Amino acid sequence: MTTDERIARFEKRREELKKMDDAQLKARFWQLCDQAIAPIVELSQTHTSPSIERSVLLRMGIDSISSHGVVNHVHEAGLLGKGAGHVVWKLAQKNGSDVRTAAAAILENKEVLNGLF
Amino acid sequence: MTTDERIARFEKRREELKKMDDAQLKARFWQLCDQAIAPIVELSQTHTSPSIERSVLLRMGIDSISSHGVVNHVHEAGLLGKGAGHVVWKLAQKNGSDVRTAAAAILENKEVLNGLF
Amino acid sequence: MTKQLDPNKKLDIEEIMQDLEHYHPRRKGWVWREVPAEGVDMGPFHFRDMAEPLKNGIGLPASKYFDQIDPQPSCVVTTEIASGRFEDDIRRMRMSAWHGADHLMVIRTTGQSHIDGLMEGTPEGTGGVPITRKQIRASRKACDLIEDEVGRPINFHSYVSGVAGPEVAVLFAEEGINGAHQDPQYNVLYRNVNMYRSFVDAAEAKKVMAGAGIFQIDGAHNANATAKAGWLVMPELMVQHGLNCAFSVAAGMDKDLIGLSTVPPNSPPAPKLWYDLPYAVALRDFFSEYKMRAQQNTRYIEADIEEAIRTHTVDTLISMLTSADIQSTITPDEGRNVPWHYNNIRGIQTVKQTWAALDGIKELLTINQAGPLGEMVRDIKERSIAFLEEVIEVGGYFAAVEKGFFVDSAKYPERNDDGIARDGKGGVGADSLIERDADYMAPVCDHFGNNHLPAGLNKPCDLIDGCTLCKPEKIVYIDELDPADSADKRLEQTYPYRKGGLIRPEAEWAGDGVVLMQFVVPEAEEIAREAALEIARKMGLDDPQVVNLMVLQAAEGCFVEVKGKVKFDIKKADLKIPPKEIMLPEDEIRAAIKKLGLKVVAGTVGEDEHSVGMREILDIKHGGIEKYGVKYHYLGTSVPLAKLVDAAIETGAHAILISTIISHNDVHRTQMRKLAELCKEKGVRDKLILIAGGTQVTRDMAAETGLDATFGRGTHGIHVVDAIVKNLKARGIV
Amino acid sequence: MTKQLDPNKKLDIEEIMQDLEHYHPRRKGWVWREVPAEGVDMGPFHFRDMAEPLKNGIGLPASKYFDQIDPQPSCVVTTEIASGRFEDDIRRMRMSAWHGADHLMVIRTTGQSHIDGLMEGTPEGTGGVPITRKQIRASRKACDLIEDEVGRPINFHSYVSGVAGPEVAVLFAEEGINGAHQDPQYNVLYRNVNMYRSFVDAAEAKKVMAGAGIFQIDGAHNANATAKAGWLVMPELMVQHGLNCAFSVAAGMDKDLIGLSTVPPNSPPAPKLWYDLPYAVALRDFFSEYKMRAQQNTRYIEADIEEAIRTHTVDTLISMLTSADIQSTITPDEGRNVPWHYNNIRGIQTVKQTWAALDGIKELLTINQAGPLGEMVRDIKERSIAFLEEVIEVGGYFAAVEKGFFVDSAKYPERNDDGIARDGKGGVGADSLIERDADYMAPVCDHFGNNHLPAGLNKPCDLIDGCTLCKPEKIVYIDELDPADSADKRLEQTYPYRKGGLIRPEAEWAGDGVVLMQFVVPEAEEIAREAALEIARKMGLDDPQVVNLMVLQAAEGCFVEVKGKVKFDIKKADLKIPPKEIMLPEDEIRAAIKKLGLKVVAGTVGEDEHSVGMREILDIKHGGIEKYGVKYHYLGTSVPLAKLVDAAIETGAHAILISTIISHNDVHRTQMRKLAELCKEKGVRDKLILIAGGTQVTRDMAAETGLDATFGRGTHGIHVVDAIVKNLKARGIV
Repeated sequence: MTTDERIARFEKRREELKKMDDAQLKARFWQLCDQAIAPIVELSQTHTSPSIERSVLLRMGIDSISSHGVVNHVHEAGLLGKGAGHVVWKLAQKNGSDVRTAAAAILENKEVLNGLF
Repeated sequence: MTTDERIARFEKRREELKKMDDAQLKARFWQLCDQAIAPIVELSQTHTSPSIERSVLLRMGIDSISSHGVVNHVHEAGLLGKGAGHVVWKLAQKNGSDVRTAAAAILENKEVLNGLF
Repeated sequence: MTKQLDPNKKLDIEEIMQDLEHYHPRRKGWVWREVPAEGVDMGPFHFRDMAEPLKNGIGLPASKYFDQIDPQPSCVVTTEIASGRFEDDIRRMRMSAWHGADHLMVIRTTGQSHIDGLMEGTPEGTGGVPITRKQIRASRKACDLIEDEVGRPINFHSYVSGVAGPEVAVLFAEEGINGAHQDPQYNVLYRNVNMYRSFVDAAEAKKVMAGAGIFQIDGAHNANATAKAGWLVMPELMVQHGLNCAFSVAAGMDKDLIGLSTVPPNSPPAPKLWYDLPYAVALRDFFSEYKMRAQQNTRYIEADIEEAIRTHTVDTLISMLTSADIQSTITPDEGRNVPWHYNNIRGIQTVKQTWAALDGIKELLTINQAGPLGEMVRDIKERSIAFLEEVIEVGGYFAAVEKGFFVDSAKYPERNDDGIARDGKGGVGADSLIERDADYMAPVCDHFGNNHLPAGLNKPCDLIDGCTLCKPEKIVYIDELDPADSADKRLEQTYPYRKGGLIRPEAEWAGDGVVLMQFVVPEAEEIAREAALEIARKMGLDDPQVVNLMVLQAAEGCFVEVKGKVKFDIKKADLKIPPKEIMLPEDEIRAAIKKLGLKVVAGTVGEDEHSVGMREILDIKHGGIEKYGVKYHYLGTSVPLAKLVDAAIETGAHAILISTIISHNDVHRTQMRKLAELCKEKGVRDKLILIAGGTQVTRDMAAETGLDATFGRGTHGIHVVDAIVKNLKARGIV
Repeated sequence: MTKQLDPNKKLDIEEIMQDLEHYHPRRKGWVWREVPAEGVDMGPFHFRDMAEPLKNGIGLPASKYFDQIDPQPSCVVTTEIASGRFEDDIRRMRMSAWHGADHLMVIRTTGQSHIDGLMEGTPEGTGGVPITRKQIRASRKACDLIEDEVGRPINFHSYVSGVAGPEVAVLFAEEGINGAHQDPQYNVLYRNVNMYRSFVDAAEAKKVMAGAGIFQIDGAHNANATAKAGWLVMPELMVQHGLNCAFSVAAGMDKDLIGLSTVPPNSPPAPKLWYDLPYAVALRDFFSEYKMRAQQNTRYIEADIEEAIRTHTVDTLISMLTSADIQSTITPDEGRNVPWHYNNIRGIQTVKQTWAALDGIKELLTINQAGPLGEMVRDIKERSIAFLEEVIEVGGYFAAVEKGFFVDSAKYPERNDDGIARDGKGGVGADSLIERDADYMAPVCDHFGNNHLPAGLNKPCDLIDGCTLCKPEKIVYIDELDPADSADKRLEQTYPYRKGGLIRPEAEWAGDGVVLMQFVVPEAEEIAREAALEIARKMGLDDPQVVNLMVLQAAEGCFVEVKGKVKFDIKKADLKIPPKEIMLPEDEIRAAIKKLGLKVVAGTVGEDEHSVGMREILDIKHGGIEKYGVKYHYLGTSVPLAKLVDAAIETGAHAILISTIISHNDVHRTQMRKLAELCKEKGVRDKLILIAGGTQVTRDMAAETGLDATFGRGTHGIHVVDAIVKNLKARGIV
């Protein structure tokens, strides 16, 4: 779209906005903001990232260095979609150990994850 | 007058002023200022000083150092009430000289002023 | 229990570094100042825009004229500290708190935003400090001690930007960080982190921050910190603020803890108020439910300290005319180099001084919405809405970023096509997102998004018997990864200057030896610059650099500022420290003078026609003794001593004041002795207080010459009346 | 015909001093600035409160971001110059005019007001210059040259106070002085000149000033410059202004040339605006027919330069909210010592910068008369009227002075009885008035009062064929009374530093060797003070003095400022001046980059993990090359040279940027040479621009290492893109 077309569309939008009072303008602004971020909120609810998963392990009492390795191994085992915390918790359940031991086990040898799910 | 009496008089005055609008307040202020300086203006019209008389001689083209001496001598001769410029001018008239020469004469010997008036 | 600091003892860094393994923060989350609704009374004044005063603090230099009051603005006051060595930062935090800062922002070392994970230990940074658990604990522990000392809570602040956002947020929540920057748009536009990754990470980081009550500051100020013409990008600024606010609320943040980082975009010599006030009004209208973190301009800051301070004074005026929950300060040397200690204090003083000067401004002045301002406010609002409509129209936020919508230097809707376009598939962390499976689960608190937890749990972390947010003892503390690059190493090097009795000047670090020189070189710019460096070298400065040069007139000369390092040390033990003279309170002096009807005879002695010094001591015009009610009889210059003594006896004076400027071959000492002897001969020695002054006279000459007091350069009326009244009291006369 | 000054040549003082005997002023009387009603357009901005721009001037440091605009406030801007040697003052006048001053006030030497007559020649003064005919002529002659150079008339100002008022006024009228202080109340209250003599002399002085169109400034500011609590004496200030205005009009002065010297009385940490704005409004209401000479506060000025500047910024805000025909500046070092060159410039910049920042403020903000401000305005007006009523009641002005009505520190009508009472029969010049006889006569123009001239005269001085006011040739010129104490003597001593090729830093006088040092001493106040002096001594400073000390925290340390004198000289001939690098205009650089789609490959070479310098050169956040539209591909740190060259070839880049921080045993030079050789081997040397940078790299290494450009410390994106585009142009690529 050329600049002239854009400016023309802007002037048209402006005509609409001119009719609004201050309160309506404010409401319009927030309605558009919410509309713009809605798909991103959706994305954030349905996706995760290595950093998010490491932050979960941190909250589970696993140190920052190990959490890096554990997430990498869980990722390599294709299980990051389960949630790294879920994987560590499940292995702990299986081995009857605490989460920190389970994490250490994964760190040492990612094979322990085979067949976990 | 004690402080309390002064404050009481101030409050009384204040009552009057409260009744005035801004324009009247302003007019009252300037009327009082003029009233306060009137006697001083009168004094300034009817009196002179060594510095004023020296400033007259300066304007007559007499240098600052001589003007100091001339005014002192005119003053000592009791003629400053005539105006130092008047005295120098009169002497110049009498001797048919210019004012600077007359001033030099006075500076040198204030006797020249005898009988000038 | 943290022990108490002694205001006259230095912070013991080594002690603070002890036992960090077991340190846990006293509280979590942000603290606002206590602002009494009915205002605050200090000295003879009533203030309308002030908070409770400090228990311990240092007022502005001029506070000595106003009963030493130190009014504290109602807003939180921020200072940014960035020496790169947190063990030096801690000292500067204490200085800043005493001068009124209660929000300390430690700038992160450049480049940390590109590190994919947490850093540990206390390595040295550049232009900022590597944020690590150990460093946060040491800083927060120091803040606990300092906040108790000054009597007001301190908010400690850091940064949650870059690829490790969620982990950093958890670290901050665990360690009691009170405020932090978090804005995914900053990562996308300025750190070139992949846009999808930035926002997904941001949702998690924001949720964690919300859980710990951490105050969030967004990153919109960067748009006008980089734009060619800051005042043209206002519509976009509104949009950036709006997107981050909406996303933050969606992520679970409380609006009271969401702060807009708003910097008045323009600066003189442009007509700053004409552009920035309408913008400030439009912003407060749309964002009335959120908090304003007003920052000072850095975009147009040069190397001139005074220029920066004037513009920051006007920035603070704009805050007071509209609103500022937090007034952040920029050190006035930001345009030169990484900030020095005293420039943090100057920044804080700019807010304190402007806030006190303009206190109550909203009752005195009203913003004229009817005039051109109203139209400009309306224009900004309409353009920002149209901007958002076009974002939606082109396919949403990510599409708009790819089309270079943001940080374009033209005023929307015009475009200069110089915006920062980012590729959805590019940037750090590109396609690193993972879709959550149907049975995705995370057994911890403050986790954002789908989380399939088993039924019946009270809290998600019940599954693992408590997460680190609920049970701090579960936190794993790592001390140092590389002991060679650590605070302890550096502390060893600086030990001599901290505890070893050696003194070196400093600007940022203990013992860095940095000094700044200012002088005029009466030459043209190129010559002035080289001459200045040569002067610095001749004075023994190492690595001299010209940090500022202002042409006074092309040929007449330039004002030059040169920094450099001294290479020598001063031994504290070798210094001769004169005993401190404590002055009587001024009211006591005035009362004594009034009661006695103090009279003084004064004159300049010896063939000394200089009378300037004496006039200054006497005349009310220069704060002379006349100002305190003393009646003086000035005998003029070159006065014989006998004449002075006789005049004193005749007029019933209580003191004789002589000044002797000429001091070749000790003539001034002989004059002083003769005065004392003369008074003895006339039997009036104990009736009269004898005082002498002069440029070459020193305080310890009194004993030697038999006078009651002697004064040198820099003496004012107050010193003389203080000495007279003290002597009168000693003799029981008053 | 006065010849033209060359902006790049120093004022030749000796030449100006030539032939002063025949110098006569070009014009008489005051000149206002030209202020276009429709406003002024400069750069992309429209200004509402500005006057015509200068032909030649120096803008604020930040003007480089705004097309070098230097907007000139609509009001006249004053600076006060007081070095005590007018031959040095003249140089400072030129500096001040280039920075925007068009009203130069030369402070009189202390004590001149007590001299009963005119001084002559060019003796040295203290804290000011002895005002003499020769000194005025030399200064006014210099002002003629300077005003032509900057393209705007300059008003030269002096003082008509003290016992020789009338003579001084005539001297000023003869010599073309444009503005002067004259207020009999000043003589009475502060100089203890007899009250009757003061007013009678004043009538004459004012009449003479009126005749020559000299702008008058009154002395009321002294009342709040000495009052303990400046903000309490407002009613009295109104009265003092009123009395002088009324008396001036009665003496024959035109209201347009009668200026009120009004200083906002209060200062932070007091709530300054709350007290000073209502007063400023009340004053402008009552004195709407007169001119406002707004001055900045000196009463509460301390030794802290920055604090003074902030308060003066608020003073200027008050002027812009109400009115100021003249905005006078106070040098920010007024609290320390007699002002230094560069502090005059800082004072002028405070007005320029504030005026530009707040341009148009009256359209944006309105003073809220409905609120508390209206009541305070009313209260001040009523108290000032009641004050006058009581003056009349006790018998008039002189009676009131005798009763100590004036400069009482309490708020009228309360009294602390600490006012300055003067005896009608006492003071300098007591009973020296002479009554004019019935035939009193003075044959000169502009004489006040009864004057019995003969009838038929056109002008009084027709009687003596013209007075000096009508015929300047009649003026008697006296050169020097004491050649030993004269400008020529001093000029001989400073010759080496003015024309002899020697350089010394200076603060006030040519060759005075004064420098100021600033640094932090990490010790308590008493130790810091002595350590600072010791540091200054070790650096070879003579007579070091602490001029300011700010406690950062009682134990952590103090910011100290020490002044002292250097004893060495720098020979101009020995300095190595590097050639000046002239940059391409930014738009041309951007256009070339856009046309070519400039691409660059960058990386840090050698085992050098520092990447900070490089990031700053690349990132838009720090003004990096990205900001000018350059696309860069950053390969990270410790990149092998071969990888860089290959990447450049693959991506079709136009330039390679390497940074080498580590430079022990010259490794950075070898890397730079290897890069050039590698490109030659791969046959791409002339296709690629090769640039290297680093803290130890210098500009002249390019030739030596075969690269196209090399940069050291303090390099920014603009310097790199400038070098790239220049090289591309040289190779005809763009």
